[in-house]
Amino acid sequence: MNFRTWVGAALCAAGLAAGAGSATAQTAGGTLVYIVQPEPPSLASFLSTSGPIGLVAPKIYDGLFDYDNDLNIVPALAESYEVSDDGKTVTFKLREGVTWHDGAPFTSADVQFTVMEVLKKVHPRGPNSFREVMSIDTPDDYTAVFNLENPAPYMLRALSGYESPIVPKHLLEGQDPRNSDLATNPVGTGAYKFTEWRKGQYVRLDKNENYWKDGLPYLDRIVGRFIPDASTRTAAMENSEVMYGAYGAIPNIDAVRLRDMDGFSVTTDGYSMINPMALIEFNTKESPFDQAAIRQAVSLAIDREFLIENIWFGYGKPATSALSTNFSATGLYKAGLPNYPANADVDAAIKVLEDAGITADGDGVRARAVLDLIPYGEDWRRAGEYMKQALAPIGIELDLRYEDVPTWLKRVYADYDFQINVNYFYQLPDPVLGVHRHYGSDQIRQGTHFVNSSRYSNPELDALLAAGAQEADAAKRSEIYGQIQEILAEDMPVVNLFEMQFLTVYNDKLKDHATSALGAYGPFERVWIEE
Amino acid sequence: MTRLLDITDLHVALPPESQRPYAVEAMNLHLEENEILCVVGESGSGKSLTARAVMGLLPKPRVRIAQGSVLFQGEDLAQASEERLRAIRGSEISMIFQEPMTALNPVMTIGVQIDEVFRFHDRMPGKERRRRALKLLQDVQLPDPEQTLKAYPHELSGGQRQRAMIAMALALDPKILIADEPTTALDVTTQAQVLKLIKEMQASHGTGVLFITHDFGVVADIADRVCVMQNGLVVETGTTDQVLRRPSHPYTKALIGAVPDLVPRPARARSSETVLRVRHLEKTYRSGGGLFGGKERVVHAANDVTIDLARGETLGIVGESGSGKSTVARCIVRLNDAEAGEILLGDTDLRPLGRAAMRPHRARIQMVFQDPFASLNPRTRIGKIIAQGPMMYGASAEAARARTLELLDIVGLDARAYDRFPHEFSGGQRQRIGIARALALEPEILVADEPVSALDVSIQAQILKLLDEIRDRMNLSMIFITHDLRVAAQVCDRIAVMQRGQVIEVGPTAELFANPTASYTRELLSAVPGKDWFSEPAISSETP
Amino acid sequence: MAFWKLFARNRGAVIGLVILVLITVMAATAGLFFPQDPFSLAGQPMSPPGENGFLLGSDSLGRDVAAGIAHGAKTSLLIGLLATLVAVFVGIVMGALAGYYGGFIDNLLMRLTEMFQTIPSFIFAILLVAIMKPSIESIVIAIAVVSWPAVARLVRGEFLSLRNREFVQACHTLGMSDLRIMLGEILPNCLSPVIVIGSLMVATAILIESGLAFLGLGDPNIMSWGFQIGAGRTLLRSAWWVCTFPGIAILLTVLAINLVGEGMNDALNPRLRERS
Amino acid sequence: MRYVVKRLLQAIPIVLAIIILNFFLLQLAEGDAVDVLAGEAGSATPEYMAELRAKFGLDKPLPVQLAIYLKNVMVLDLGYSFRHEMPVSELIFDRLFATVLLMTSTILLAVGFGVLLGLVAAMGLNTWRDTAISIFALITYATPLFWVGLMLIVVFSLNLGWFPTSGMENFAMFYEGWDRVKDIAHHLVLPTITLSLFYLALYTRLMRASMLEQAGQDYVTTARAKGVTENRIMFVHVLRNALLPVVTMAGVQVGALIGGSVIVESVFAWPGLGMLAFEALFSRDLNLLLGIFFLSALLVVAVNLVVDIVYSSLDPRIEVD
Repeated sequence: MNFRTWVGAALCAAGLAAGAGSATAQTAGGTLVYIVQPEPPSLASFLSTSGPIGLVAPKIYDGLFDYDNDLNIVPALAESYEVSDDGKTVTFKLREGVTWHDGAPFTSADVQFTVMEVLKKVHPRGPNSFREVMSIDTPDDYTAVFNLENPAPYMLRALSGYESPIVPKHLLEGQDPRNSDLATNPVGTGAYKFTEWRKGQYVRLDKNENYWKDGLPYLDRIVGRFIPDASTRTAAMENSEVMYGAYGAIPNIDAVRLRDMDGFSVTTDGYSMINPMALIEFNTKESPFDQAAIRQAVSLAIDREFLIENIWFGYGKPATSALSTNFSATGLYKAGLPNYPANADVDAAIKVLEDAGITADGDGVRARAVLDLIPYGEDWRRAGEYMKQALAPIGIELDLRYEDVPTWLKRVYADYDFQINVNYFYQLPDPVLGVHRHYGSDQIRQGTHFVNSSRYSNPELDALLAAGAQEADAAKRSEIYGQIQEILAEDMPVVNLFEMQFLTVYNDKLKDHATSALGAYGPFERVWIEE
Repeated sequence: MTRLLDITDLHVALPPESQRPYAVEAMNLHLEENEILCVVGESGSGKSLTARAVMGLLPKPRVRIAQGSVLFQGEDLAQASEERLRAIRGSEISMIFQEPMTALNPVMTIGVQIDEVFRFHDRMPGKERRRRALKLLQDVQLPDPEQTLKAYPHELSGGQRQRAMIAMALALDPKILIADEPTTALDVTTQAQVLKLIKEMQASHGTGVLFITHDFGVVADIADRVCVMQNGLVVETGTTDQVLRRPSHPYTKALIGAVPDLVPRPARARSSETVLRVRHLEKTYRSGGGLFGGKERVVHAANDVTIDLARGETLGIVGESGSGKSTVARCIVRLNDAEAGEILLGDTDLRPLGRAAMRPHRARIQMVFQDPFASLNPRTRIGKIIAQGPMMYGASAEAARARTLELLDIVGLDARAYDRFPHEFSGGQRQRIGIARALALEPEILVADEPVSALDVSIQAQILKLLDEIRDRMNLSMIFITHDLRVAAQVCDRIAVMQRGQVIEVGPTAELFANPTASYTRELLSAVPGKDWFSEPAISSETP
Repeated sequence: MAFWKLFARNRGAVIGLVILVLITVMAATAGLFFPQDPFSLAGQPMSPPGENGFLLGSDSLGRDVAAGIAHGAKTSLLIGLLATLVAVFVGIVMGALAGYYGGFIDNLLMRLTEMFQTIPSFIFAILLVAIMKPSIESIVIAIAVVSWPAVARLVRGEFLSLRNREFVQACHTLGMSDLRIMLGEILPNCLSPVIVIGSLMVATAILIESGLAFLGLGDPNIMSWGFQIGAGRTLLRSAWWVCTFPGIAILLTVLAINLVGEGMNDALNPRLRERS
Repeated sequence: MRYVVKRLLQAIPIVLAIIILNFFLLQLAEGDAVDVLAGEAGSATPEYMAELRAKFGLDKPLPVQLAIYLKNVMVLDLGYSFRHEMPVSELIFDRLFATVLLMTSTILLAVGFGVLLGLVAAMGLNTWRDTAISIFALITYATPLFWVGLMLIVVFSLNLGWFPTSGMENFAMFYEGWDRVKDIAHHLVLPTITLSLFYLALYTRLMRASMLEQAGQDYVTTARAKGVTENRIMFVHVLRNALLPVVTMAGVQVGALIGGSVIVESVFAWPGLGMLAFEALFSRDLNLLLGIFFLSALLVVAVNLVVDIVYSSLDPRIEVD
């Protein structure tokens, strides 16, 4: 297999897309008001992958690539790239004539600085995405050569403006990037320039007149509004005060209602890079969930369809493996695994428990535990309440405990003071980026959030994970991940519940907002509003 | 003479749940021009409602005129429209009240309140209204009328407020002035001045005055004619001379008989044993000020007070409000802490004693309070109120009960009172209960702080008699605080007169009344209302 | 008896009392009429009232709204009563000490009271619940903490005026201990206004609980009206009944308690005036 | 002036006590600002988190942290918000306008309408007007705030389209000058109504009771005896006296109002201090939360001062020198 890839085809595709767009006579001008919720802590997307930052920052910062809805690479700051035969050198040809919002020219030095000094050091996922990058050479202003220790095919999926924003070296050099003014006063190369952030109300971005894509963006201005209450967000959408709300800004129940109204639409596009998965984490070091059987029983007793239908109002897909079915495109997903019923199988669950010798006491209770869950909204609370009811018939009695974010994070990831925890993770475009962190022994990192809090440790699995990360051959890789999924379907340190489908609700007047795989985290340069 | 007011067969109906159907029943009364008619009676006699019925100020619809007519210069006010009544009020008939503080609007200046009378009855320019207001204030002898116009009620003294009220009432030279106990809330010297003022104003304007009072002394001083009321009925009407000297109705007789005589009773032998010696007592009150400054006001309530109390005697402390008489009493029973001086009970100085050290001496000095309504805990049964004292000092429940029943008998109450609550008793009965409570600990000294000033005159006499009996029977020594020289004359062996915290004169009652040395004492004595009528031994009354 | 007569004169108060009694009965008999756990997934989710055997409909998980209201009545009343009791107790202690002793103690306690009144109370309640973790206990404590100052001020005022009453002074001259005077003599005489303010506090406590639940700070393991509203608020536009019925329950209860409180005020206060 | 200074001096210990109390209370809460930031960022190493804690000064012993904070507060330096990465004072002052606006309009509306309704009810005692007003007041009081808010949005924003659903300004337009004032006023209507409905009941009831009490006072009889018209008695004599307890109550309510607005701010996305405090609490933004408590305490003190001055202008018996 030849790993040398030119992106001519991709370029071509992009050109076509652009051509197709211009055929329908976009209207230039106008202001897009969209929902950003919650209010972001800062706009430092190079420091934080916090969701609301993602809704704003990628409009300001470009990445080397963008991705279309089929996850094909679309050139952005990099016009093309080339991977050496051994996969250890990746050369990017950068776009010429791009300037930062402050007028300074964009060069390969910015790319080198961003990856080596910023993303690899302070970005939450950067150290993982760029872990194989040893150095970056800049033979000229518009060429950046990444020297890798091992091949890292997944890296090319992590180069979007959301995941790996390219930041201005001249504004950050010599400072601690974590303490820089750039966090609240961002300067990028993107389609929109930062203008104003009124705390508690909105963040306003104005059109970048010198944007490197000719004639873009169409909009004069985009304004991200912060509206704390979900019902009010819906009302604002209905009243056309906002035109776009993604990542569950509009609760599913209202999205369903708006979908059936004139003038509004709902889409699940724009989340394929995120690949969110709802799941249960167990504390595998403590009774009762230290036994695989009881974890399997939990998986068997939960009615995934019910959760999707009644709490997420039909948006979602029952999980059938440790990996999302979205990985079937790359052949990594394995179907037909046991212990992932779409509908509850109480009998099977009880049988598993009985077989493992976990018997009921006089009250019919086999185990008692406290259920924690991610404090990110009402839906999760409903899920917790549902689980309490769903596990009662198999003799697992749950008490619910809802805490605020810091308490919960500390409990689960710092103190390991939990038993069963409902959560969701982004599996991201490659398992190495989003899935490995759950299971590897090296990911038992006390005090670090969203890693292996189950403290599940299996040397056999560790070896497979290591192999899978580096394996370049698709077939072999698929086989390795197959084995991984089989082991996990038995041991179940984490029970995947369902593949989440985030919803974007938008006003029908808003056009071309879903042209990127990044969706709401995309650059929005081609968005326009119909008169 | 013109008849101003003619009340015929007036019935004022009370709400259904009241004790009696009519507050005023079948009243016939008339008022002539240029005369003062006193309507006198005890509490609940209906005298005040009569006044309000005339003014059309009954609290309708619960209390209303049910029958009869009130003819004002031939016009029946009982039938008059609200609009007509309003026109009459303030211009033809006006009224002054008992408590000038609450009767004036606290948030409006005197000037504005006087001005309202003009504004609502007469069209005249603002300048003229102001000129007349100033004139009025001069007429009622208020100092600095200019300043008074701008003053708020709380900035004036009680007497000044009542003068302002009178000015207001007389602003439009009304034909009738109704005065509802206008001097009851005032000190005796102020009362004398205000009465004089009313009389002068009445004489110069030729007004007909309907004067409501409970005090026969006042009646004697001011009235041309008298109307005596009892339980809503007029029992006797006549000229002052007729009614006071030759009362025909037994109730009138009893009332007049109950008025204490200003001539002191005969002196008794004084014991040589002194039970209580108060030496150089000092007490000041501070108000305002505090941590962050502000104007601090210091009142010297007891200034070098020295008095002796002999065994078996009754020492009266008399003075007007603010003289410090109550402060001295409260310091003696250690309700207040004096700052300096000695309170020698036998050989023990009580003043510096702490709570615990004071406790054994508590029982030796007990107190009877002024207000029979406030001095008994409304939530506690009578038996407990009296018995809890002895029980606190170790008496058994049975012993305390027996003692309580005995005391109830002594103070003239039925044994059934034991299980009742205070609100089931009348004022006089409550005062008896208060006395029983004080006696329960078998004290040597009884301090009585205005024990009869809240009571009707007939009840007053009974309580005074009771106190006298008890003193003799239990060999008590008594300190009797009062503002009423008549009362003092009847119960006290010796009297100490206080003014502004100082004892200005002490002496045996008879001597002091006969030859007062201090000018203030003389002033007090001369201000006693009705002194010319009720000092003469010739009065045909059954002495208590 | 006289109290009842006066109370019964106020028609609103009687209506309020009847509603309150009905709610209490409902709370007490919830287990009889709705033997199932109110959290149980009883049937078709989002059933409108009257359909699928749900009298008042079902919520997004198929829980019976009616059962929730019946069982939640217990919690809501309990929270209201407990929080009020705690607040009244603390308020009485603080107010009694301050009013009785005056001076430095009064100054200190009143500054403390003022401090609690200066803190934005609802935020403070949120803070307390967040720190103590949402549970019935923490909600009760938080509500009590923000409610006691009102009682303290009231009781202090009453004590201030009553401590100089002659019947209290009579007790002093008998040599009675402070504690006994406070508890035995003064306190019984200031209970009427405390009862009135307390009754209104129960209503306020129920409202605060629903507000906390709206912000996601309810006890997740115990059915309460606040919980139901919290769970139903996103459904407001699609399934109005989920949140409306508990809202009406709160409204009725608060209304009833207020009416009763007003009735008690009318019945207790003039009597107090007449007696003293 | 001396009075103002005196009152402010008196407030100092209270404000300090509030800061200290809340400082220690917040220490009882699990997790800190760093946990939140790291959690939001998605992932962070313990080393990085330790570094952040050092940066925020969270690694120092508690008494030292408190001492530093208090020292800074003395010079009115409220520190730096951990989460927002900007000075607390800047953050708060951004929101202060919105809070004061909502508070003022709410108090004015609630007190104004409450007084009016109370007056009407008291004047028509025991008539249908009185009953209707009493019932209206009770119902507005007893209805949960968020319910009222959402319903007003549904009716007046969505169905009738009279008012915007939320926010303080129209962000698509960014008005300037008078247009902006009008725009903000337009946005203010629904939140103000919602918040004031709750307090309205209180003032209505208080005003009614106060009117009735004052109507029974002796000076009313005096005024009648003078022949003053009923209207003047009601609107001049009684009203002014009856207002006194209402004014006092308004002062007491301010503290509650700042806190009580959390729900309204949340429902209407009103950028006030209540919501900021709420978010600060849940992100353990200690400096910000303490800053808000500090400022709202000052606000309460200031409003009470104003109330006192208003009171003393209504009641000559109280003197403010």
